[in-house]
Order: sequence, then C-alpha cells, then structure tokens
Amino acid sequence: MDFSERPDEAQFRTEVRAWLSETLPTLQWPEPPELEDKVPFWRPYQTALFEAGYAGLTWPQEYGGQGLDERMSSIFSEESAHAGAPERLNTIGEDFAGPTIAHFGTAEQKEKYLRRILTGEDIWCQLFSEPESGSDLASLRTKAVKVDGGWRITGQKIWTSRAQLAAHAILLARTGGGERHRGITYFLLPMDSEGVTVRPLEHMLGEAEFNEVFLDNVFLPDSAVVGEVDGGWKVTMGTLAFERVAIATGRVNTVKEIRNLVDDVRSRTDADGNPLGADPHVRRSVADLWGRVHLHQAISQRVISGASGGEPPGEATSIGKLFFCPLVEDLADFGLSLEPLNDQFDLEDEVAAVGTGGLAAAEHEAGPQDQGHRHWLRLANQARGTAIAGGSTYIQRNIVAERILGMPKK
Amino acid sequence: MDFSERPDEAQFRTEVRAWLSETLPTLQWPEPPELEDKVPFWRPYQTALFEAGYAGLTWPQEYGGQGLDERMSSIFSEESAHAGAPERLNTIGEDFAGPTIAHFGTAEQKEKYLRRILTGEDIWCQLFSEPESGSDLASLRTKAVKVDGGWRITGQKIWTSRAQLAAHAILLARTGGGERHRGITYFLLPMDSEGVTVRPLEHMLGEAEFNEVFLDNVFLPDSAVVGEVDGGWKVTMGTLAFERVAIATGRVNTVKEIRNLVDDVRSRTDADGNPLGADPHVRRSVADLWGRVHLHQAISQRVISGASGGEPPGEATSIGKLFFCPLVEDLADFGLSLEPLNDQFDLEDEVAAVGTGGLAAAEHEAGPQDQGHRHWLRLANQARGTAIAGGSTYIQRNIVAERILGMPKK
Amino acid sequence: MEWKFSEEQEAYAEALQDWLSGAVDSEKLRGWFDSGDASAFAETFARDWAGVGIPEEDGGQGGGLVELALTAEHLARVDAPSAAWLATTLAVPALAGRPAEVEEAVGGQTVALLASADRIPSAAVPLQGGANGLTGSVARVLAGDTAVRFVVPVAGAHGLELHVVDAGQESVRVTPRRLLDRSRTLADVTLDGAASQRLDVDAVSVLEAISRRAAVLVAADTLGASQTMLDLAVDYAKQRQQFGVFIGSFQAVKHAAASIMVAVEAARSAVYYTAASVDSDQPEAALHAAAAKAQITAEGTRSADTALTMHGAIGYTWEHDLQLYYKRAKLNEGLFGSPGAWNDHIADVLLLTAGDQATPRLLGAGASV
Amino acid sequence: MEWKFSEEQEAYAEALQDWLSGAVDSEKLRGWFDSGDASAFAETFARDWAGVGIPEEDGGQGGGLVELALTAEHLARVDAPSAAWLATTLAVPALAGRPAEVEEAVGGQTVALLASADRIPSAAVPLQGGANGLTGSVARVLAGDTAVRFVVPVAGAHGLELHVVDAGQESVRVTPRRLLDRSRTLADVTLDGAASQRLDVDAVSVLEAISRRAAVLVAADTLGASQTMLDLAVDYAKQRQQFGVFIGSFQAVKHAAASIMVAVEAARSAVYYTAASVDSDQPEAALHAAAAKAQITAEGTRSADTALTMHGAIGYTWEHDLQLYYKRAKLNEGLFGSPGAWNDHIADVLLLTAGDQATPRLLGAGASV
Repeated sequence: MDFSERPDEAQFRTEVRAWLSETLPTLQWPEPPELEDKVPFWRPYQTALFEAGYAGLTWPQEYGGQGLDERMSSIFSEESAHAGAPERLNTIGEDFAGPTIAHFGTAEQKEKYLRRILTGEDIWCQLFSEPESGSDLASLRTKAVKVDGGWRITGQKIWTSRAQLAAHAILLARTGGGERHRGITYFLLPMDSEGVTVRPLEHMLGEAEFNEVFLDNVFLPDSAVVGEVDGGWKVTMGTLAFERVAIATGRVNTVKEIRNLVDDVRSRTDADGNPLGADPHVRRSVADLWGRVHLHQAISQRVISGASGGEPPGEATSIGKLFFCPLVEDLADFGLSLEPLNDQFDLEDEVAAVGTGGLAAAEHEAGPQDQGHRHWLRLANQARGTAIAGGSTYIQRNIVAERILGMPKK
Repeated sequence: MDFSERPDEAQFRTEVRAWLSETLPTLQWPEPPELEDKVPFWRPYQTALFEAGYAGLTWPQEYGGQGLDERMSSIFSEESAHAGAPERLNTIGEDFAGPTIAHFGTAEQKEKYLRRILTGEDIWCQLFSEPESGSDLASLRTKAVKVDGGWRITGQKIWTSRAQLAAHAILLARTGGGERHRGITYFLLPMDSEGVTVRPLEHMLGEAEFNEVFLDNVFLPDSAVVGEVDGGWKVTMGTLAFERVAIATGRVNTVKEIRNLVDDVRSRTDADGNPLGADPHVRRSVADLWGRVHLHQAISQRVISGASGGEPPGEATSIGKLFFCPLVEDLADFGLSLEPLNDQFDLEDEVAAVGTGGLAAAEHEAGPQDQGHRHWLRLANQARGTAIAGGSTYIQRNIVAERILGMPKK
Repeated sequence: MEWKFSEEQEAYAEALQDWLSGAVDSEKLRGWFDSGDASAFAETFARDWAGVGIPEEDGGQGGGLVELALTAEHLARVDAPSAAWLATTLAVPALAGRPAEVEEAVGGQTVALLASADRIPSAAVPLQGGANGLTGSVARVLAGDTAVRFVVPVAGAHGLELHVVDAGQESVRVTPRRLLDRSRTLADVTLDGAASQRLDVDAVSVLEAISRRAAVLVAADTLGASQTMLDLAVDYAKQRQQFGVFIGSFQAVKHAAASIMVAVEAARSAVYYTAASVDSDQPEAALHAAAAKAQITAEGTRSADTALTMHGAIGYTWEHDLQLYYKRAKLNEGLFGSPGAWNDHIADVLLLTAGDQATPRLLGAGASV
Repeated sequence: MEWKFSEEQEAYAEALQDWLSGAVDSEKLRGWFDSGDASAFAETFARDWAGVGIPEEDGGQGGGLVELALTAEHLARVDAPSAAWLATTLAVPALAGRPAEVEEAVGGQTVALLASADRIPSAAVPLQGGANGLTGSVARVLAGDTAVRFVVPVAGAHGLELHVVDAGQESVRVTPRRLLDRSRTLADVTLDGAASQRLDVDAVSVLEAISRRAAVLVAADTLGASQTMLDLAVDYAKQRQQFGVFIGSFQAVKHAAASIMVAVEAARSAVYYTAASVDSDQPEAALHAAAAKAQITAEGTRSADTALTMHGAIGYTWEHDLQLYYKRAKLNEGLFGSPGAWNDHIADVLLLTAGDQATPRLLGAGASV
C-alpha cells in the first residue's frame, strides 16, 4: 500500500501535465455533443497523442505503443480527466480489439492494424451480440462458410456501438466445427466490405447509440482469422477479460462526476431560495455518493496495481462492473434530481438544457451548465445500458458465484 | 369499495367494545413477558372469550364457533388491538390446525378437538419441518409404520413453536405409498404420547422460541389420521393456505406498532435535546413506515373481503408475506434506532430495557416504556425468523412467479 | 370495510377497457407522440368518458374517486394520452356553481390548475392579484398547452383565492415543454395582466381536495403502467430463450417478476382502498392519499427499472413499447409532489407535538428530493 | 498509488492468522462469552501482538495503520474478543511522551478513551474539570469494564484538553453493559471528583487522529466478519440439499452470495487504500476514513442479513456460529458513529460554501440515525 510515486512516475506526471496544458487549448473547442460530430474534433487530438508518444501507453513499442505499465497509464488518465481532455472515441479499438490482436494476432495483423488504432485513423467496433444471442453469446448463429481462400459470412449482429464510424470490427461467426463455443471463429472485418449494412438502432432517449449490422455473404480472406479456426472462444475470453479490466477501472470517471455534483450542489438553491447544501437529504445523498466513489476508486487502483504486477484478473476485477453500474446510475439520477422534474424532460427540451430550473420566458445565456441536464440524462440512460451490455448484471453475479466462489452450476 | 358498516357490524362493534372494556380490567395484569409465564395469564381470558361467544368467530356453530364471516372477525381483531387485549397464544390451533380439522377431519375429530381449542384448554403446535426438510417440505423423512390398529412413528422435527406448551400437534409422516408428496399422511398427535421428547432450541437472542421434537416409536391409532392415508399432502396444502391468509392479514398488528413508534418519536429528544420529531431523517422514516403500514392495511382488508366472499386465496394473499416481513423488520429496526446503539444491547441489559438512553447510574421508574427495547428487539428478530419460516422469501417468490404469473418451472 | 368493486364498477371498468383496446394501439400512440398532437384521442375520449366522476345533475355521468381511479389505471395500462383528462378532472371541483363551465369540461374542453406539476397542488405558489389583472409565471403546468381555461391560485388581500382565467387572452403566453413521457404534456405559462373571475369557493379546501385526488389518480396511473410492464416482462420471459431455456425459468428473472407483482398488487389494494377512504371522508383520508402517492409511485419507478432489466437490451430501445410505460411510471414519481414531499406532509401531521398550534395542512411541501 | 501488500505485511498477516487459528475456536469463544470474561484471550493476545502499530522506539513492534487494519480484520475473522485491543490502540496516541504508560499498554494493560462508543470520537462530550477533580458520567465506553486507565476529554478554561485518569480510584464507578455482540464490551463510567493528569498533546488533533483510526479499524473489523459470513454461507450452500440439489445451485442463493462478495471485495479494496491514505496523510485522508466507515459498516449489516437468509432457519439459532459474526457486523455499523453521522461529516466538508468561516472539523456528528 503505497501512495508515494516513483521518481519516473512523478516525472511522467509532470511531463503529461505540461503537454496537456499546452495541447488542449489548440483543439477546436467546444467539443460537439453528438457522437458523429465528435469524430473530426477527436481525430486530430488522437494524432497529437500518438505523435507525442502518449497513445497506446501499455502497448508494445513495436506497434507504436510505449511499453509502459498500467500505473503510468493510470497517471495519464488522471491527468487527462483533470485537464478536461476530449472523450475517447475508440475505446473498443484501444481497450479490447487492439490488446486482443496484440496478444492473439498474427504478425501481419499486428502490423496492419495496431498502429492505425493509435494514430486515430481507425475506429473499431465489436460484432459479437445477435438478436437471439445476448447473455448467451455462445449460441450465436452468424455463419461463416469456407470458400476458396477465405470465408463467406452471413448473419445479423446487434447492439453495435459506433458501427457507423468504424473502419474495422472484431467479429464472431460459427464455422461449424462443433456445438456452441466449440464451433466459433474470431475474425477481423473491414466495415466497408461488400455485403455489410449498418442500420442505426435508437435507444429510449431517441438517439442512435448503437446499430444493427447485417452481414450478407461477406467475403473475408483466411488472413482475417484471429487464433485458430473453430478456436475463437479462447480469443473471445481474452477480449472479455480486457473488457472487464476496462470496466472495472471505470469507463466513466466517477471522481470527476462527483466533483461536478458537489460543485453543483454548492452553487444552487432550492425553490424557496435556501442553499441546496443545507438540505439534510441532499447532504446525505452527496456524502453517500462521494463515499461510494471512494470505494470505486480503491477498487480501480487495486485492479490497476494487479494488472501492473501481471497478475491474472482477480476478485476486484470481477466485482468492478457490479459495483460500478449502479453507482453511475445513482450519480446521474441524483444529478437530475436537483431541479424539479428535471429527469423527466427530453433531450430536446431547451429550458431544461439551460439548467436554471426557470421558465422558458426567462432570458438565458448558455453558460457552463448548458450541458448539465443532457449530460446527466445521457449518463443515467447509458448506465442502465451498461448494466445490460457485456454480460447483464444477472450473468455477472452468476460468474462471481460460480467461478470465484465455486458454487455448483446445476 | 365501502367503508360503511352494515347495521349488524356496527352493533357487533359496539357490543365487543363494551365487553372488552368490562372484561380486560379483570385480568391479572401485567401480562408477563416470557412465553411460558403467559399461559396462566392468557387461559382465563380465552375461557372468558369462549363463554361470551367471542371465540372461533368464523368457525361453525356446532363446534362452539359463531359462524360469522371474516369481516366480523376483523372487527373483533381491530377492537381487541385497540383495547390492548392479551397476546393470542394458540394461533396454530385457532388459525391452522382448527380450520384444517373443521375442513378435513372426521366427525369424531371435530367433536374431540375443536371446542377445546376455543375454550383455551388445548394449545396446538405444528410438526412439519425437519432438519433436512425446510423449504422442501415434501422431502420429509419421519416414518409411520403400520401396526395393528394404528401407526408407529419415528423421526425428528424442528422449528416447532410452542411444543413445550402444546397438548396436541398436527404432524406429517411418510407412510410409504409413494415418492415425495405422494407418500405423506397427516396425523393428530397428543403431545403427551409415549416416545415424544421436546428439546428447546434457542434463537440468536438466546430465548427458546422453538423446539426440536423427537418421535421414538410413538403409537397413534388409525383414528388420528386426517384425510386419506398417503393423501396428507392435500390436507397440508389446506393448512398452508389457512396459514397464508393468517400471515397476509398480519400476525403482527402493524397499525399498532406504527402508532407506538409515532408516539415514541413525539415524546423523545435527541442527544442534544432537540425533539426527535424535528429530525428530517427521522421524519422521513416515520412517514415512510406509516405509508407502508397503510398499504399493508389495504392488502389485509382485501384479503379479508376476499375470504368473506368465499373467494379462493388470490394475488393479495400470495403477496402478503412478501410485503409484510420486511415491513415488520423495518418497523422494529427503526424502533431500536431511536436511542444510541439501542439495537445492540442484549435482552438482559437492564439500562436499555428502561429505555431512557441514560446511564446505569441514573434512577429509573419502570414506566410504560419498560418493555420498549425488549419489544422491538424481539420483534426485529422474530421478523427475520418469519421471513424464513413457512416457506422462505425465496420460495414465496418462486410461488408467485410460477403459480400466479405462470413462469416456467424449468 | 369491504374491499370489493360493485357490479357497476366492474361493468364500468370492462366497458372502458373494451373502448380503449379499440381506440389505442402502439402504432396510433407513436403517431400521436411523433406529431406531438394527441388531440384526436383526447376529443374522442372526452366524448364518451369525460363525465365520469361528475354528478349527473351537473351533466356528468356520476361516480366517485373509485371510478376515476379505474379510469386512470386503464388509461395508463395502454399508455393513453391523459394530461387533458387528468388536469380537467383535478380542476373541475373548483368550478362548483358554474354549470356552463362544468358542462364545457364534460364536453372535452380542458381546464387546468395553474400550478407547477412538480409540487403538491395545495403547495402551489399563488399569483399576485391586482387592479390590472393577474401577472406572473408558472412553470411546468400539466396540460398547460391544451387548456382553454385555467384555475389560478391568487394571493388576495384576505387570503388565498381561486380565479378562473380564459387561456385565449393575448395576455396569456404558453410555452410547451418536451417530456420524455409523451403521454402527458406540460407547459410554462405566463400571465401578463390577464383578466380573471374570482371563484366562489373555499380556496384552501378546494386545493386540498385537488391534492387528495391528484395523489390517488397519479398512484392509479402508476398501477396501470406497472401492470403493463409486468405483463410485458412476463410475456418476454416466457418467449425469450438463452442457454437453451426460456429466461423465465431462471430464478433471478422469476424473483424480479415477483417483486413487480408484489408492488402491483400492493398498489391495487391501496389505490382503491384510498379512493374509497377519500370519497367517504374517513378521518385519515388525507394521510391515506399522501401515503398511497408516496409509496406507489416510488415503487413504480423501481418496478420500471426491474422490468427493464428483465427485458435485457431490447427493452432499452425506442422501438420496444416498454419505454413508453417506463417513462410514464418515472414521471408519476415526481408528478404533483415527490415521495419525499408527500412524506414530509405525513410527518407534519403525525409528529405535530402538543406544543404546536395549528392544524397541519397540505402546504409547504415543495422539496424536490 | 500502488494497491499491494508489502512482503512484510503479507508475512505479518499470515503469522497472525496462524496464531489466531490456534488461540481461538468456536468452543473457546462460547466459553469466554458465556462467562463474560475474555481476559484470558486478551492477555495472551497482548503478549504477542499489542506492540503492533506502536513505534519500536516506544517499545512497540512498529508498523502503521495498514498493519493495524490487518489485525482488526483477522481478529474479526475468527470473532476474537477485541474491545481491549481496539480501545488501547485508539487511545495510545494520546499518551505520546509518556513512555511508562505506553509500555504498560504494549504490555497488555487496557487504556480506553472516555467517550460514548456510539459517537465519532472527536464528537465526544468533554467532562467538566475543576479544583476537586473530574466529575461526570459517560455511557457506553468501549472496554470501559477492563480499562486500567482512561484518556478523558475535558473542557478546560482554554479549550479542549485530554487528561489521563487511573481507573482504580474509588471515585471511578464502572457499570458493565450487556451487548448482543459478546466479542466487544461496553460500560457506563461515572467519575466523581477523580484525580487526573493533563496530557501534553493537542487535544483536538489527537481526537481527530483517533477518529480516523477508529473509522478504518471498525471498517476493517466488518471486512473480517463479512468475509467469514460469506465463507460460512457459501460452505452451507455447497452442502445443504433441498429439492434434491445443493441450494448453492439456486440462482437466488448464488446472487445473494455474489452480493456479499461484492461488498467484501469493495471493503477490502477500500480498507487498505484508506489505511495507507491516512498513514501517508493524503489531503483527503479524513474524508476517505469517513467514507470507508460509513459505506463498509452499512454494507456489512446488509451482508449479515443476506448471509442469514442464505442459511435459512439454522443460521437463526444460538448454536450456529453465524450469529456471532452477524452480531459483530451489526455492532460495527453504529460503533464510533453511524453511517449517517459520518456522512453528515463528509457533507460538512464537501458542501462548505464560500460564505462559511471555519474549516470543518470532525465534530458535532452525534446523530444516531
């Protein structure tokens, strides 16, 4: 247990801080709110990261990475969050697909894909889930039929985030060598292949956060296979482990969110003009959320320290998602609760977006709170989605009970 | 939906109220706190009830009952609770065993047992659960072997409330005609039979709330069988339905408990001398519990109205226990929370029992609060026990999902 | 007390349910919601049903709060647009003694209380009256966008008054708001010297009566929405397979369904018990109404999240109907006062100590959390 | 930050665990608890382990709050009696500069802070000093029954002071209380003109340091108790059969176990993170300690009830060991301040507005709910 930083860590932090304070102001702020508009904003930043040697911090150097450990990476994340860096758009590429290719891919695959993830050239998406295969991933039906020099793939995928932006996808298909997880192969798919159709799928706020992807006799060469034919389940387990680490250390920076909430409460009054920070119920809620964020931070640090030490993902990683999802949900719901009925207004309600709790008739300047309502609303919604995606809460609890506690499967 | 009382109901209420106000002062108050000491206090009252025509209100008249409906019975319960009548000691006799005998028993059994339940002569207990058969009642192992003129019964029962006070028991044993619930017979057992041993079993507060009962080659005549040999499961289902109605309408009078809590909060101050009723957290808790009691009361009235109309136990009855157990737990836990660490003191801690939150050194009169701490502590513990007994919360939820919502068993 | 619907009530509920099943389906709903205009539904509904709960001598069809609660439950059960109906039903008692306006209300003209829908109605902030008419702004008024007249709480020289204001005046400005739940509508309303007529009623007791009604009817709405979410979730669990079995055979899914079922049946028990209590003016009727609102709508949002979890990702999409009921149940939690606000009112009544003077009233409960 | 035990810490934990497995078992525990006298255990434990957390130059074995938290966790894991150890560990920092008394503490003589164990220590109500010694009563003092001396907060003329009082004086009256959890003891203590010596320390900062320690060590105790409850529940679920299968194969039982596991591993992560934060005096260390106490002990009581449900009726009996840990976890929730009290402190610090004057301190947090 050590809060002190090694000299190399302290130096790295200083350098990062300096670089961020120099680089961030050069971006074309403000960051657009809609996902598709963010791409041209984000890409130059990712390129700058790559050129400065801050992309792929934990990736091997031969593929453009820096070969640093998770602690360094975590320092970079902390400083980025603190300085207000842009949202990371290519989490699938950086957090799951890239590490999977680095670990299981051929030399040619590594050469071809990894660097372009870091430079920001290629965004990736993940074609795993299907309409009939959600929690039960191994029941997937998308078929790959062997043809000369490669495979022809037909099927339907769903819940694919960023499919509309992605250059490539990691893809699971049934190659027929056996039942369930024994007959699955792991492919890399260029999203511009002939026969790939992306259809946006709106979530309940009416935004297309994810997509359906239809694969109609899509050709992939033999070189698109990762690992063994029919041996894709092992590679998939690798990807899911990378995903669990990413989730456990937090896709949402809960420290930043609670700081925003605290600032919000301090600056507001209730309908009768009393400071919100004096309301006993608000006080308890803020304190309780702050405490849960503290626990989440401790869990994340434990996961990072474990990963830096090269340990296999342990208890802390497995509980990360179960701890994290309800926390983010409650942070967002609380953020919305600070104004009357605030959680009930649509993303398009302009008055709520301005966040004064006031009337449409009042005159507003779009201030720093302009994104408040929309931010919390999206986050509240997204947290509920995250609890379902990548193995629902029910499945996560099964995994903890069966794999870690050794409780009987049947 | 009708709050008005029929003329006969209003008249009954007036008579009951008058009788209670006349009769209760004649009892040898105070009511002793320990179960075994309560018997001589309770029995004369039960006899008085019987003589006045207030015992077995819903039972047929030929067995000493009054042949009234559940609404009348409920009026009597309300007035009894309001007037502070003694605890009912023979709930198993009155609520499950008696109705089962009245419904399924032979003429001889009805003649022999029913009236003595109402007069207070016989307390009953229930010998169903076994060490290896808790939630899974049909797996019970106690054996009944056919002998000349009757049966020899050997086995072990557990979680038997009031076995030490009971004259008779309802008993399930395996008569071997088939697997699981197909081979069970329902018997009536005199607790003074040769071969019956009762061993008290302490719950976690250290009181013997229930017992283990050992049956060693106990003889029962053929006339002790209720229903068909090997057909006891059907009778058992009847008993459990009577039990569910009793639980749904409330073994604990939650209206009385919340009134006590409200009075308690109104009369107390916190450590700094401020009225407890001004504490915003206490206020929300009291209001929330009051609201849940209101819902519980509505559920109970619905169950009673359904039962009076002769309808089969429906949705409201099935959810009664799931609503009721956590409510009683929270009422009791809240009652304990009103003094510092109050939920942490043993039943034998004299200072906590006095309930001033003060010092051992202070001088106390044992006032009306004398039983406060012990009352809430026992209730908090008992509520947790009730959630387990008679089909755990898990089993209750399965029943709701499978039998009412029709979800697949496997 | 007898918890049982009369034969008339059973028949009414059945007729209403039949009518609604013909008038509303998912496609029609989405059409109204996409266009932002549910007036077609509101008008046909009003034609047949707006007189329920209004005495026959006033041109209504009779019936009391139990019948109105049945209406609210069944409207919610199919997610029918109901802001106009609810607002009018709440406001009409203020129009006692004004038969022409009551008749218009029965005929489907929306009347709305000019009060923020995030508060208990009796905690409404009154406008200031004056020689030049009424002036002031009220945010988040239920059905403020379609109301033809408003019942307006006004701070008069001698205490609270209720006025009626014609919404068609130039001095009345209405800005519709956009809710996630499109089955109800809110608007911000500003009066700038609007002409008004004072209503000859006891303003305080009318607002208290409106509050009790609002509590019961919003709770009944949650009952209907929750019942449908339970039905949808159970149906889904019976047809969706994972790991080679129906997901309804998993105990976690069963227990989730059971928890919604407990909430629904507790709500059903309490909504009608409370409606009858309010209608027959039981001594604790105001507390019953507050408790029903606080408990049932809070539990309704939990049921909504549970139903969402039971559905997995599909329930989280725009195209699945679950979201309609999910949003409806969520709006009900804060509509006309949060559970916290209603609980604070209960605490005011229960914990009033001997030293306190006044009888507590349904006032001052505006906290949002 | 590195979340990892040092080799020394790993070795320490292992040695302690070994020692405890020899010194404590269910039968011994029940013997001590039935007799109400755990001094035999306390003495042997003190002989080998009481120096941990006390600098070597003061006669201790060195180590910091991480080592003390490991001690607390492992004591709780076998339900070892720990009131004397915990009280002494908390009080010893007040004896800085008094080597003889520290040495006696290391030797196993109990020192206890004369403060109600239901409050955050820094919110202790000070006694009134005077020419005739200290007079006053303090209810519910941890290890008040076995303490040979007390560290006493006193309201001096120039502010808060700490005094040391010999418990053997005639003017000190001690009345033991009876807890459900018999692994800890409380007593009511009355001083009636007791002789005292003023300690040469900054009373406020020592009480704050004691508060942070208390928070971390009680949270660590809950970690240990919860881990054992999880182990017991999982073992039971693996051997108990119902309906022809192990109950551990039921999803409801699995999910219950998983929920305890989440609580345990979150607690483990936070206890040691926080111990290191306090030891290295991180800027938010006091908040970390408050959050760990509030979160972990509240979750611990939920885990206790979940473990009870997993056990069915057997866990509810006196003869099953679950009740020992159940009661231990429950006591920890209120011990040295309820989650509500600690959360109020967190809110004081976080929500201090620009207009407020003073730096918030760990004071005034005595609410019990």
